[in-house]
Amino acid sequence: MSGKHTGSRKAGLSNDDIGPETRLELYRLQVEIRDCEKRANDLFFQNLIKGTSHLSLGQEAIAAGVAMAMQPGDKSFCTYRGHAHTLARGVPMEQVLGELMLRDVGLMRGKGGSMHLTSVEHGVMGSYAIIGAHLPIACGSAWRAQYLGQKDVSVCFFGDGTTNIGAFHEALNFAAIWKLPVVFICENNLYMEYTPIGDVTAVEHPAADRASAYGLERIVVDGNDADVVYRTAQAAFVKARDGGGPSLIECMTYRHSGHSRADPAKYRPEGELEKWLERDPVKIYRERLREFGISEAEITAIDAESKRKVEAATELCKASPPAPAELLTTDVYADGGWSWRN
Amino acid sequence: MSGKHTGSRKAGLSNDDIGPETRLELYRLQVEIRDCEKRANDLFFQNLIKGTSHLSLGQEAIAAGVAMAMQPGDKSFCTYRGHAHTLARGVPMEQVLGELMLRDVGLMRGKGGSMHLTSVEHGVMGSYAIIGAHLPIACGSAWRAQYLGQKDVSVCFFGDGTTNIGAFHEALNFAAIWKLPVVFICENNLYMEYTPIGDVTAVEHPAADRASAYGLERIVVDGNDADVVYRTAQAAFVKARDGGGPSLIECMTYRHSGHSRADPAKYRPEGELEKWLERDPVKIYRERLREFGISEAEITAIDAESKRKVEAATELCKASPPAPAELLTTDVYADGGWSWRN
Amino acid sequence: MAELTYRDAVARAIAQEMERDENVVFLGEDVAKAGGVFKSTVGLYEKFGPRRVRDTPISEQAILGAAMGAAMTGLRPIAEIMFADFVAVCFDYIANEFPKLRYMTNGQLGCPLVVRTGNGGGARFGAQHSQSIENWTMMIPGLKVVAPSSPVDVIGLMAAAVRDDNPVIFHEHKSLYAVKGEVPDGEIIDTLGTAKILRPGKDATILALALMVPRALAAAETLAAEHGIDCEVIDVRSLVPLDTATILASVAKTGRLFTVEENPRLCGWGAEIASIVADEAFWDLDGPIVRITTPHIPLPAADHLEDLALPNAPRIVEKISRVMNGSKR
Amino acid sequence: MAELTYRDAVARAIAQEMERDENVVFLGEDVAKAGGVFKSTVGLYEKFGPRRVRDTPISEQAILGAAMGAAMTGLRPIAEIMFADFVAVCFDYIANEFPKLRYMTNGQLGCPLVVRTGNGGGARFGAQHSQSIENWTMMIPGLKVVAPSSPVDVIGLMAAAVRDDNPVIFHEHKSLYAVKGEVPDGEIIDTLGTAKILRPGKDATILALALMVPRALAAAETLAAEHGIDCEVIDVRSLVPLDTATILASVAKTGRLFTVEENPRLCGWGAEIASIVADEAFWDLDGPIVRITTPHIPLPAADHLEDLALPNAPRIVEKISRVMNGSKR
Ligand SMILES: Cc1ncc(C[n+]2csc(CCOP(=O)(O)OP(=O)(O)O)c2C)c(N)n1
Ligand SMILES: Cc1ncc(C[n+]2csc(CCOP(=O)(O)OP(=O)(O)O)c2C)c(N)n1
Ligand SMILES: [Mg+2]
Ligand SMILES: [Mg+2]
Repeated sequence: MSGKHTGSRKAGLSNDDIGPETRLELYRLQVEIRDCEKRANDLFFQNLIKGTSHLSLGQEAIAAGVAMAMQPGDKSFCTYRGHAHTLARGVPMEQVLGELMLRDVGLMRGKGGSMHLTSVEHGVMGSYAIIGAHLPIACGSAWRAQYLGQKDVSVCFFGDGTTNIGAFHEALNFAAIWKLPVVFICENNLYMEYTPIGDVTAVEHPAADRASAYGLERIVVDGNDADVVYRTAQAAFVKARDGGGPSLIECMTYRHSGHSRADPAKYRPEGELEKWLERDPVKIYRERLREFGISEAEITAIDAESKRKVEAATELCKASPPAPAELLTTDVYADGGWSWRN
Repeated sequence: MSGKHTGSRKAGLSNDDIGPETRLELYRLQVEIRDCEKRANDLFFQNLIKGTSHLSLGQEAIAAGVAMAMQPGDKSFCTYRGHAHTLARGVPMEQVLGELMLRDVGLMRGKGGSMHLTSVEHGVMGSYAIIGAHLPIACGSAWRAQYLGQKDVSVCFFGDGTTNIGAFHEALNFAAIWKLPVVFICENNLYMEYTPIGDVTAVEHPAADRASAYGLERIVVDGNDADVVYRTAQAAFVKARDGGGPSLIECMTYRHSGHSRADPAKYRPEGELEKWLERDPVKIYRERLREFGISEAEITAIDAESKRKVEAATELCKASPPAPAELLTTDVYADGGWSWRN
Repeated sequence: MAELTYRDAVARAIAQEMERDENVVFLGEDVAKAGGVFKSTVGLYEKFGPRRVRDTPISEQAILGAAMGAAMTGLRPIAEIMFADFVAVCFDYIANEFPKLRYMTNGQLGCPLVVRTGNGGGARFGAQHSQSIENWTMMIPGLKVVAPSSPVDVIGLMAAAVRDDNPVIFHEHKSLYAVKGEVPDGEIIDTLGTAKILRPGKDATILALALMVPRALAAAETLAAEHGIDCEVIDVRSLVPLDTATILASVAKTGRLFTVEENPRLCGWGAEIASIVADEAFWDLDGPIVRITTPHIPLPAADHLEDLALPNAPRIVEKISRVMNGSKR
Repeated sequence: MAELTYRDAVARAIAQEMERDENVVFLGEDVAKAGGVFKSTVGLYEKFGPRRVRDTPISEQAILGAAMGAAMTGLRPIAEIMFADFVAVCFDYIANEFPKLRYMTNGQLGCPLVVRTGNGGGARFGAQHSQSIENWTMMIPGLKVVAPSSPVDVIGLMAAAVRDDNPVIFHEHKSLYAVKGEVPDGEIIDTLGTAKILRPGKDATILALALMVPRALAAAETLAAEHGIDCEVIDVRSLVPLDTATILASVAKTGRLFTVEENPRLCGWGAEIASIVADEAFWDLDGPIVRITTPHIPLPAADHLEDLALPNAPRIVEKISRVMNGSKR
């Protein structure tokens, strides 16, 4: 973990550029994502989540830090590992869990599933399940903003493994030459599905060590520290909004669970998870709050409210029926139907 | 033109690592490519070449320099702009011109056409017309050599514009991590088809400035000086044969004609062509020979022999019939036929 | 009314739509300053400027991905994929992204864009630059797919495509660019999903698309003059939506169906239509449905071989006259 | 004779071929140390080591390109594209490179390789991980295409694919991986281009592929028991080469043809076969050819909706019984 923006700890409350309000919000986001993801895991083992699902346990600081730096109207482009980013933009838990459970209450009423969470209302412009595909798409959204003189920034999240596919390369060059207001956030959790990223990548930092190939600055940060992520993202957004073009930010992190629901993650070397659990972003942030003098009561209240929300959302989802059968053939085409003939 | 291996001029005959024999050969290759390409151009305007064709006029030093550094058994992977590289490996002119003229005497008897010149016998493992596709293919050939313990090197030629497509990125990373005996030669002629490469690329040197993204050395050389190309390629081949992995070499050059047969190249700024004509590789090399004390007679003999070869080849091709109609459906499948049903 | 080439019709169509709607933007390789490698977009850069008509790097995935991202957030991009064959390097957007976005998001997002491609053979470009790829796109649910055969259809269908709220794949035929046709003055708008009966006839229905249309028409004249077979020739024009009503009505009248397809045989558009007719119009049929296609092979570069491969009027005449005479009717 | 899952049959098939021929190598994402995301290649890495069984980066173009380069210079690679849908990101190799190499080089080079994909729906994976893409590959001249429905066919057809000197696309069905079947001991080799009559019958021919095979068989039992309709069920197995002889002979016998296709309707394999039968066996037909397919839509993730989309035994029974009763025969 080298590069820019790494140092984050402030000596004390003085000179705190973030402030207690934002900090509490950053904490709340991380806790709620953590609790909701844990619940998703439980629901899977209760066979209430079918298909697949990819958790962000351990990676919450990135979702929270970036989302906090975003403004309304900014656009998120996520992957199948997108629950966290969707929640972080303010999408209600029941709509996320509901989609995972493929119920009518879900964001897409079960038509999309866990890998495609979308809530345009909250700026979540889709979650994409083909590796790399959404990087060019985010460029297009940024191009639209530039073209229309709109001031929103498009943010694109992806993993370390994604840096080795062709679309990554095309998108980065494209964004750079057109100076697009897009911010690429690489969540380097050290693994593609089961293969360590170092085994299949020619450089140590799969994103940052390639930034120069697109004339961009090399940025690697501690992705488990929400403050660091928040500050780094903020700087990138300011640059993008000011016409300074794209940024590529590599956030070092670790997923606590397997790649997807069914993966016990046995391929990890012994002690690796334990090492990273010590750097658990939620734990780190709880300590940070204390460091900045936030009261235990405030912290506990957030924890409790989060648990309450998860319970309420779960009940709501369990009570939700599946979508009506007619939904099968709706919204293939813009007229709302699926007709390919007369 | 910065980077490694740039300086080439030797003070005199002393300390000449290349030697007159190789130099004459380098000259001969360049002249023959030049004459053959010019003839291709003439034949097109006589309507004897149909379809398309992409000349290497002005880029001969790269084909000659790399081919001279290759050993029998080494494999060339070329593009649609591949006449030069095919000739440089020793393929007879009539087989090249014959394919351009789509005659039975052509390398593929007219089935492939100018963009797909292939002569396995000479190590020319195909010319590929979808930008970027052959970079991974060359990796595969190199993987085979590595797997079987064979000592040949696979060489892949492509243009500056090709560095912006996804397959470039995937191939470079793949070659680097598997330490494959493959050498990537980027012929930077400053243009993709009609668009200046600088308009669409985030870095100045589209290949070399990206080498570090794959853990490779940055190499940019004068691609109009056959000696420089020869030496650079030789070093890369030695490294590849010794298990040192891939190299990426960017050769700066310029095409004297348009992108393809029909392109008058009006998009070029005034004076650009003239500037590069001063650096014409054939002219440079003729001076080089003189500098190294090669007699005018020897030079003229090569020039004359080249013209004679072109004439003979042209006549042979003109006399060649088109391939028989039965060829239409041969060699779709390995049984020689095209049957997709019983 | 003016005579216009198919090539110039492309530029006029795009200009018409860009003038109408500021949200229409156009991007592709060498399309702007150079006017396209087929010179089909000459003048657009001069007219609409570098903000709306943009040259891109050789990055087909970025081109289509950017078009999609712009489309789903408010623009109406037209993207060029130079040769249709290159759709293979960006097929993810065609197969997995454009056509699934609206469905997967339960209608939250749409993808109103047009992808133009230089499709088809006849130019001696060899196996990787000559393919007819209509079926690559027709088979994917969620796309619309058109392939005009005349200058006026180019303009009208392009206008319809740009105004459509769905992703439309617009297959231009390379070997038609030089063809001229009458084009009315003023704005032209056509309707997707409509086939056109170009020659009424009573004995057999011939379906054709793009370059095969003039060949089918020529064949029909010969069949009438020399074989006394009166063919109805329909230009399918739009593969999705498919105008099955026109096709089924024609077969109901003629009792016989022939398709003339430039694509290599397997899973061509004619197969789909044949299967529809063999189901829904089976009792109308007086004899076998016969598909006349390019053989199931890659295309050769050599002119005489390529000419042998693609269906042409003599082959159409030969096949139809033989089949119609051998009919057990 | 042992019971084996379809999943384990894949590993056994690859092992059989790797043991036989040192030139057979295997590459893909997470296929080696982890044994594949579907656990269908477990044990190969341990058995054959890191030289022959290799994990790759997420670079599908590099995977297929490298396989091709190795194949054309002497190896016999097997490449995995994890989910069939991802064929879209490396489609250039499938459409433009593998199948055209031999033809374009006039036979100088060949491309003997196998691409394995996890194809098909039923796992609630949503629109980008559930597609049946047989037609994406069937439509391309120069490829061979197979899709086994049972463990024993997996082994035999994989052996035939690896030994074939052409590029073979091997569609495994994700929803069949857990299915068990009897598999003889020892080496198993089958033949590409052969369909299998799994249930003889006299009233109608049902063609099915992969996951649709058990469903068609179940439907045939119900049709016989409850509707007195005796169906011949044919597992097509190999789309290219296509065993038209078996299909045409069956239709000659039964007079009726139904296809059961998992693909969305347009240009599916059944369309091609329907068009062949509507031409060559027209006079054998006693009624319409009917295709039972997934509707032409992207696949939904929700279990109940996905189940509605894919053809299943009740829908097959309903459709065939209704059509056969309504027949004007
Ligand atoms: C084109 C493509 N190839 C392969 C996959 C299968 N796949 C899904 S997630 C994944 C690993 C991605 O790794 P990374 O980018 O590091 O993201 P992470 O899952 O670690 O968040 C792979 C290979 C895919 N979805 N798309
Ligand atoms: C995937 C793909 N996109 C576009 C093209 C069309 N095309 C052919 S050559 C060319 C320019 C290539 O430029 P460069 O790599 O610099 O090579 P050069 O022609 O200058 O030698 C383009 C865009 C193609 N053949 N393949
Ligand atoms: Mg990762
Ligand atoms: Mg160039």
